[in-house]
Amino acid sequence: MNRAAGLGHPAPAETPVVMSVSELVFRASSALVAEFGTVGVEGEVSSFHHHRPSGHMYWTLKDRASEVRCVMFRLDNERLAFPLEEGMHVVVVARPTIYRARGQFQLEVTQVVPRGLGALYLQFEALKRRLGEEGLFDPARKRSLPFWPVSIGVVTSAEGAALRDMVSVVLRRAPATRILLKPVAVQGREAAPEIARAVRWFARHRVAEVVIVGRGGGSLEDLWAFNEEIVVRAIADSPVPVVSAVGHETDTTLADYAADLRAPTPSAAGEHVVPETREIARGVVHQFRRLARAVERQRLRRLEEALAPIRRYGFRRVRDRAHEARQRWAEAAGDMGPVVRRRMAAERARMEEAAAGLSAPVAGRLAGAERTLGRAPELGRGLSRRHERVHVRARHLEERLRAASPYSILERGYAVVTDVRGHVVQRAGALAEDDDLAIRFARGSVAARVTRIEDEEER
Amino acid sequence: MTQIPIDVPEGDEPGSRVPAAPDAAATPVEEQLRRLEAIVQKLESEAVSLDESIALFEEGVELAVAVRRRLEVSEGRIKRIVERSEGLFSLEDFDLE
Amino acid sequence: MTQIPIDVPEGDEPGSRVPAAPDAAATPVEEQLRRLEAIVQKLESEAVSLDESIALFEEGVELAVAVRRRLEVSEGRIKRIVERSEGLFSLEDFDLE
Amino acid sequence: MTQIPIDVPEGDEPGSRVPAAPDAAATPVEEQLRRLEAIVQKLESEAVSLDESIALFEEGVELAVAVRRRLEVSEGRIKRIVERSEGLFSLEDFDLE
Amino acid sequence: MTQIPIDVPEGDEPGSRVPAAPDAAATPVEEQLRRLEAIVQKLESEAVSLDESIALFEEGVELAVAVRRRLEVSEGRIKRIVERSEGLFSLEDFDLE
Amino acid sequence: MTQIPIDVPEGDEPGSRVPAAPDAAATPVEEQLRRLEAIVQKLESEAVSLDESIALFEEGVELAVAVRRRLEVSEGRIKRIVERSEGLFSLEDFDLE
Amino acid sequence: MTQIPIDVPEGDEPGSRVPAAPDAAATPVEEQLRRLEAIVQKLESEAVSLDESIALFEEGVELAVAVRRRLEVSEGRIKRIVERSEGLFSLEDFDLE
Repeated sequence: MNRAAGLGHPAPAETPVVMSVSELVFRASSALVAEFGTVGVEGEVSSFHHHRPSGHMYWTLKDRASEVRCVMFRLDNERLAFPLEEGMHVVVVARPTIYRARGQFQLEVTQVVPRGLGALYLQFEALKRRLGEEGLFDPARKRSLPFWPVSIGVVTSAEGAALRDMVSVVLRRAPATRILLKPVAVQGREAAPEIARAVRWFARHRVAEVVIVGRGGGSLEDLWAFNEEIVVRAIADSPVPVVSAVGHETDTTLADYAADLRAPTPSAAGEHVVPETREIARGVVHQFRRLARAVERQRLRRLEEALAPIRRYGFRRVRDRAHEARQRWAEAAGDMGPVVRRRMAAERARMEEAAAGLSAPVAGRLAGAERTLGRAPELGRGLSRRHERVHVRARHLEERLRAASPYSILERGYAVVTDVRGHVVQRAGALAEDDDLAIRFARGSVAARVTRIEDEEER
Repeated sequence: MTQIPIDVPEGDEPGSRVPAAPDAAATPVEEQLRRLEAIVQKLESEAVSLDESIALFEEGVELAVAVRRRLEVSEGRIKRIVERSEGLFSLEDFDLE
Repeated sequence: MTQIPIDVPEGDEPGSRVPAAPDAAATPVEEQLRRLEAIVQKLESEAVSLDESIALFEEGVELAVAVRRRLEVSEGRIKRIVERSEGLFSLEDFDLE
Repeated sequence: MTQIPIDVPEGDEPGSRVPAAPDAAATPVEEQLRRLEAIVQKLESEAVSLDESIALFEEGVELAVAVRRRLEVSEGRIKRIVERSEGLFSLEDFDLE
Repeated sequence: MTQIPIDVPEGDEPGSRVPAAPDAAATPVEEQLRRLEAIVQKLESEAVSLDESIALFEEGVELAVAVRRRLEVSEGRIKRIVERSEGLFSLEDFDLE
Repeated sequence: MTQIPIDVPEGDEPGSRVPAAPDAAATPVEEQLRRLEAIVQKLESEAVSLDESIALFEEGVELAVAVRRRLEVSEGRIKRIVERSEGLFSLEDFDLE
Repeated sequence: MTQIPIDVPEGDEPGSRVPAAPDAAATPVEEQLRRLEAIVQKLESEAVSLDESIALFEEGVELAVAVRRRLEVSEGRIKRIVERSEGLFSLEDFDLE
């Protein structure tokens, strides 16, 4: 209510800027970052809560007078070197910001250091930044580790468990590996120079293909030698690849940044440095068998390739071709004979048939002619009959003529008197004296002359 | 000799008179025989005067003689033909010889 | 031999005249035979005079003789042909021998 | 041998006469056989005279003899071919031997 | 041996005659077989004279004999190859043996 | 053994002939196999005469035999190498260590 | 031993060849193993000639033998470096207690 009433009053001195809530929160937050950047803040941890689903951590940092909300995101809190607990006195490295959703002031924590180590930590951060800017931690500088080194250099304490762990892992994985140990102090005042010297020694003598530098876990002070510039530089300068294996997984030293590989523990270093040779051995055996199998398969494939065509029809076809040729030959050769034979027989038959037809017509004609000629005697028959008939008739007529002869009466003594003209004289009066007469008797006749006329008509 | 027209008795045809004897040589024997027969028949009938019958008879005799002569000639011819027939016929076939 | 419709001239009368025989040598035997046969028939008919029949006979005999002679020649020819036929034919085929 | 032109019976065209037989050796047997058959057909027709038929017969016989002789020659050739055939054919296959 | 040009039955083109048989050894068997078959077909057609057919027969027999000889050589070769094939093929596969 | 040029069936280019088989020993097996394949394809095509196919058959068999012999030699070589090395590569050696 | 360039089967880049194996003793094991793997893969692929496959096999076996030799424990021990004067040093056996 009051704020609403207040707003209603005109501003006496200057006109307030009206902005949205988000704009205000944003601008306030920006102002905070500009004012403070990253700061260390000391206080006591209370209301600690590790939010599991997100992995972020939330707590309140307080002293006698004030308190402030803290958030540490998962990516940062994973690197915490120790577990945070209720009531712990710590220095947090953080950026003061405002949580936009609530407009709440808070610290975004990137690192937490126990209260007493705050100075060391800041020194660590400063050196890290300087060397980092110098490029010592460039990924490009990092050398790759040999796949399967024959010799491994080890820079660590001769007494610690770290060496034992490392050696046992290495020899278990690669029994044929030679481990060259350069024992050094790993804490105390002498530690850093010794470590640096040992690293350089390996760099100079090249008796190992890779060097492991490390020790077991401990407090930040215990591990401090590995944060010393001299050690970091020795590692960074080594032409022989260096593997760092310092403390536990959560302990990060500058040596780790400079090394070509950071192993979380000495045992892990042993695992990284040599391969599991048993597997290689198995692999080689396997490869050998594959080789033998493959070469045999190739050989068999060739054999199959050589035999497959042989089994194909093409080769059998030679036989079929030969058979076909044989068959064609047999058919053609076989057909020839009967054809010629038939042909000859046909011609012969034709000739014989024609020849047989030749004689009959001629014989028939000849016989016909003979037959007709055979009728020739009939010529005589007709003639002789006619001749006979004429002859007989003539005789007969002669007979009859003779019988009818007027002279037959003369046989009885009569005579026929004819005048000179041959006329039968039937009347004496038809004659004159001295007329010549002919008197015909039955046999013979005489010539006579009229001497006297006795006219009977007058009688 | 005068030709006396003779009625041929057998002839059915009304005009079948015995034809006047042509030239003997040219007349077939058969015609001569026919005339002869006509003459004989005429002679055999009563209706002929002696004078006629004598004339007919004379003619008949002449004819008969001519026929006989011609038959002789014919036979001679046949004989010659038969002799030339190279054995095809013999004279017996014709009651000749 | 079957009847050959030969030279019976176009005239319908059966007694038509036998055509005069042509030159024998040039005439086929068949024609001579036909004439011969016609002569035979003519001779047997009544309508021929004796003289004619003698003439026919004479001609028939001449024809028969000629034909016979020609048939003999033909047979001789056939004989020679058959003999030269290298066994292809025999004289029996022709009732010759 | 005299050549008588023969009408080939089947041929309807006036020009289809059997050609006069040329030199026998050069003539294919088939042609000789055709002529032979034409002769036979001609012989079997009525229109041939005896003399012609004898002439045809003579020619036919000569042709038949020639054809037979050529067939024998052919058989001889076949025989020799068969004998050289290395067993491919036997003379029995050809009714020879 | 005389060569008679033969029309290959299938070929319609006028130029598709069987070429005169060249040097036998150089000719593929197939060609000889084709010629042989062409000869047989020609022989089976009517259009060949007897003399031609005997000439064809002679050529055909010569070809058949030659082809048989070559087929025997070929079969012998196949046999030897099979025998030398070290078990790749057996004579039974080839109906040889 | 005569070499017959073979057209590789798949190859369309005129130059894709199977090269004549060079000295067998110097030729890679693969080339011999290719030739073998070409031979079988050629054998399966229509365009090969009997003689050619026999020559191809002979060559193919010789090739197959030669390839098999070479593979046998290779087998011996591989066996010897394997036997020589086997002792080094028994797994037990490693598992025991 | 002849070196055959091998195409690593998976590699698509033209440059991804297995580098020719240098003197075996001097070659890093890693490279030998890589080459061995490449050889095996090549050998297991089809694209190798028989001669190549045998050469690859021999090389592979040699490589495997070389790798195998490295597995043999000669002096698998821990040595402690003891520095002497002037950069000299000695190795002393070091026993882990």
